[in-house]
Amino acid sequence: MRTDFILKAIEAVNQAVLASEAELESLDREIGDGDHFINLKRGCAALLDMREELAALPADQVLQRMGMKLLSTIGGASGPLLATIFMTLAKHEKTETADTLPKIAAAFAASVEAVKQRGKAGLGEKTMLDTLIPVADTFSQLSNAGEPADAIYTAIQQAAEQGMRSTRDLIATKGRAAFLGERAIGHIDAGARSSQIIIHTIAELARKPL
Amino acid sequence: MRTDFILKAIEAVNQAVLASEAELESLDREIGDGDHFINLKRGCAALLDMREELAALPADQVLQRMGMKLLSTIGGASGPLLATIFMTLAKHEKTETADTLPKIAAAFAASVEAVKQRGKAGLGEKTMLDTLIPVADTFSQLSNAGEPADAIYTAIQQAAEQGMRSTRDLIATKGRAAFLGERAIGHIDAGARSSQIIIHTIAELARKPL
Amino acid sequence: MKKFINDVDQLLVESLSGFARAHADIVSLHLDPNFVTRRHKAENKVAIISGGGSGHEPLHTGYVGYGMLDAACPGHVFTSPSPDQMLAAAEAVHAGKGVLFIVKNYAGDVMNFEMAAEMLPFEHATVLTSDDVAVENSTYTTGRRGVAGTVIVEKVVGSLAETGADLAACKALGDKVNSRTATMGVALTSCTVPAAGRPTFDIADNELEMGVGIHGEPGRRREAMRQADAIVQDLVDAILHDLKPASGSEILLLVNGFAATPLMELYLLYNSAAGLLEAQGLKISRSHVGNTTTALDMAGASITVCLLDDEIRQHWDSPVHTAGLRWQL
Amino acid sequence: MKKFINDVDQLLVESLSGFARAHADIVSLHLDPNFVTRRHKAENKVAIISGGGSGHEPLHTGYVGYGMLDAACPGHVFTSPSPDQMLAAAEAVHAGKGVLFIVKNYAGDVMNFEMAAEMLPFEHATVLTSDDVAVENSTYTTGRRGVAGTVIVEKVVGSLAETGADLAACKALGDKVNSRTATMGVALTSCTVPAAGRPTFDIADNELEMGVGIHGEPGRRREAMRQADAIVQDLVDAILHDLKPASGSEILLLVNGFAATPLMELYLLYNSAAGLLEAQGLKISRSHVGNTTTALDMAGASITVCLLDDEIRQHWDSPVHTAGLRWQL
Ligand SMILES: Nc1ncnc2c1ncn2[C@@H]1O[C@H](COP(=O)(O)OP(=O)(O)O)[C@@H](O)[C@H]1O
Ligand SMILES: Nc1ncnc2c1ncn2[C@@H]1O[C@H](COP(=O)(O)OP(=O)(O)O)[C@@H](O)[C@H]1O
Ligand SMILES: [Mg+2]
Ligand SMILES: [Mg+2]
Ligand SMILES: [Mg+2]
Ligand SMILES: [Mg+2]
Repeated sequence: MRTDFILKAIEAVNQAVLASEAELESLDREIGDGDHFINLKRGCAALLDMREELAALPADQVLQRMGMKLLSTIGGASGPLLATIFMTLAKHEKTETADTLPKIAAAFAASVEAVKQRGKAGLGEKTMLDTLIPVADTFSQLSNAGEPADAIYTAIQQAAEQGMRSTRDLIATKGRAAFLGERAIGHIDAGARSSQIIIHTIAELARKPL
Repeated sequence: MRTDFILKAIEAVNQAVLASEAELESLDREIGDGDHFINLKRGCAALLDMREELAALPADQVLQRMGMKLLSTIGGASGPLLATIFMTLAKHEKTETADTLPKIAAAFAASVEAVKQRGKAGLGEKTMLDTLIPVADTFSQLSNAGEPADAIYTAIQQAAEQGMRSTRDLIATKGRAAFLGERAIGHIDAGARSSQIIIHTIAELARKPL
Repeated sequence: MKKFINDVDQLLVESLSGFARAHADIVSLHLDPNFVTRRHKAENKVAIISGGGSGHEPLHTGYVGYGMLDAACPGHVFTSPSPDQMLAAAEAVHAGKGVLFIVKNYAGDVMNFEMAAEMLPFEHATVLTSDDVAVENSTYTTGRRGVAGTVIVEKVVGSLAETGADLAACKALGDKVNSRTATMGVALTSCTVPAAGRPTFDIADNELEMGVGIHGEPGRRREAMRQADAIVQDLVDAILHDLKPASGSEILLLVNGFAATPLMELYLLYNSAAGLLEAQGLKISRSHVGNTTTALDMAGASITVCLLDDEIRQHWDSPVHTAGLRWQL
Repeated sequence: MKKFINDVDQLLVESLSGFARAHADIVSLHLDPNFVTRRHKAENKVAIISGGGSGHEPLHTGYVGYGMLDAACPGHVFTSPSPDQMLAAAEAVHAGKGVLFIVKNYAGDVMNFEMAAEMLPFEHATVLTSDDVAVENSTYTTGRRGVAGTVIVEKVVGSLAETGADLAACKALGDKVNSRTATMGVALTSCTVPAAGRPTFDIADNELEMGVGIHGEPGRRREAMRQADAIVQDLVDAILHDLKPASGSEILLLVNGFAATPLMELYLLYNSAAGLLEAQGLKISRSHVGNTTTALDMAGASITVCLLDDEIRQHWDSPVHTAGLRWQL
């Protein structure tokens, strides 16, 4: 991965998150505690603040620092989980530069695996994993099959959207919404939606030449 | 005074107070603490409850017991003041039965004097005394002058109404409204209004043959 | 109005019963007339008795116990108690050295305690508290209201009485503390008297009531809502304007919540007030933050400054064991 | 939203600063990362550390001090703290006998404390509190939430740690207390997260939320408002259904306010709950009533029952000196 792409992605994700304030806030208010947007905003702001410091570093160190920063600024359930993604990506990047789509897909799949471990959760529990797992699967399959990049990005975006939407009809068994039982049905999970927004934004960015 | 008249008066005053709930409550809310109606209602209910016990007693004992009962049930500023009226009437009734209008007027004037002492207040301080003092004066003057009873009752009712209305433009220097300074102007004092209602009701009752 | 009650008429007795049950190791409840005494009667000391309308809990019942009050007489909500309560309480706790009434300066409280005092068969004295600087003082009016500073008077006088001091000494210390104490409050919402069932005053979402009373009495002025620091500045200014403490003076700073304002905000107010007071050269050597003198369900707070001296500080620090304040015991 | 704040982003630090200033004799505040420690570091004992989102004050910072916590890590409002806070706090208070984390069972808190534990260079263990019976327990889900019963766990374990007991013993007692403690809450109004600026949920004037969480999470059901006794009956039923105490059992009864509910109402709830529990043959030998675990500015309350035994009672009674609980010191 390239540091300049990561820096661009930070800015793009920040904008996308800020643009979804009302929606993310109300999703977490409905079946959570209403702070998911605030948590993400705080994390994004912290990453934006460290751009200069990051610019001079190789990608593995960039990802590791981002992970540590998110870990110490977001808090809540999403903090350790998002941090885990970046810290796992960093570990991979260190041993083998993810300079092809299959390698990036493998690193991402490992990150999602790490999130599953950390959250002791899997598919269908009405969490961000309902977005992340299908994305990781699609990404790996299509890139290993040698599909063209654009098709892969589109497929990832579709998988994310579909995964996110699937949370609407689920009962939550992990996270704060798990306390609600049946009352969580009919509401999309905030973390599933925010991950989908983030993935959509990064895929869109990847599509354009740097 | 006659015990049966007092018992009738208790019932009539209770009804008149209950009928003024909204008005008394809002007057005391505007420049006091909103409990004046509740306090009076509690006092009236206690007196109603003791009617049987009172019925067998001579008027002086009736008045004394009413005073003690009001003292222990009303509380607040109006409790000791209203109790003082009845306890003073009782003292007078004991030494000389108030069986003529001039004698009743003298007993009432003494009661109002006792309220002034207890409240350390006089005319123009935006309290119940702005109703009571003019009533006492009018009552004494007209009854000593030998005016016909009906004319006296009418004059008492007018004096009460005029006194009550005079409180609207006053700054309070006693009672809870005194904390408001200029902000009390424009509001009628709750105790002045309730005393006026009570006096009006008793005068009306006195007009009718028992 | 949404409150945890069964029947408005039973609220007071049910609440007092819960209080007495929860603190049966400290207090005893007597009903009809209503008063609360210490579980174990104190001997050979001035009996300290306070009371007032209910709705200010823990004031006063929560301050009955070793080191503070011997008895408290709770009236109906926001209505002063009646003399029979004070008389029965005095009868129960008098211990041969006289009775000191601590009374917040409201016409109703003053008159009811006065009538009780006149009928009292014991030596007695009264300390009137009047710490609320929102109200202008004047010899022609009722004077100032007694508010949260009353807690400091009760704590300090209660401590002195515990030493066996006589009635005159207790009265003198109470008057001294009161004269060195100033409070100013602000409301963000109204309270709702349960029997009335609707808010005592209307206040918009962008307004505050500066100088509000603890019964929801209107204050000095209705103002636009603003940042906490600006609000605290006004509260502190009013207090300092009144107390005029010499630079270097040692103070007790009390931030009192009216009930519905969370501790998180009270501590923020404390932080703001402490900064302003220290900038004036004052030394905050004692602090207290919490709901000590409430106003039913009102959101808001008051700030109280008490000018300490060795005597007051020592009696503030001394052991106390009540439902509302407890330390060193 | 009407609150005493200056700037939403500064609320936490300003409030913590006020807290630390007001209780400088008990605690020290460390910023960036944020944590609160005892003023004087304890030696030769297991270090007890708790933490969680802010907005539940006095939980947890208010329970730092002799006899309870060695340190507390406050997160942003309703957001669990991050591992760097726990690591720095542990570094500051570790006294050679290991670290015990007391963590309310929420995914965020659990994961953040877990990550801290993984990085911790000291022997450590964790007690997860999960006393909220509003939530069905199941091995497949997150399980129950930790709520007001956490205060009892912190008090009791804190007391044991003070005796020099080892980490395993502290962990075992914490787990025991948690397993014998059940809580059920009810909200009359929503809370408002300051950064969100609007109520977390809408609730009508004639409704209540039965089984609400301390972050304003929806509860078991939305119901019609009714008399306090009927509400308490439901709370107590849920608790007894869970704890199934034998008749004659000795209990601690805690009535906790969520912040905006006045003490007068909390005592009324206590009275009602005590009556029901005694009618079930239970012996209420310890009681606590007050705002111990709040939910920002929510009106509402929870009832907690802890089944006592000699060990738990003794550690509940032992001396404690914190901002939020203080006795015998
Ligand atoms: N155990 C878990 N595994 C995976 N994701 C989780 C887990 N618990 C919570 N989440 C995700 O975290 C999101 C909530 O994040 P956030 O609101 O920031 O934290 P909190 O729930 O602590 O307030 C949920 O919407 C859900 O997607
Ligand atoms: N010092 C006084 N002298 C005469 N009347 C007074 C005095 N103080 C108060 N009052 C009267 O008492 C009325 C208030 O009664 P109430 O509301 O029952 O008691 P409280 O003011 O204690 O709530 C006032 O409206 C006023 O008329
Ligand atoms: Mg959340
Ligand atoms: Mg009144
Ligand atoms: Mg009143
Ligand atoms: Mg949260």
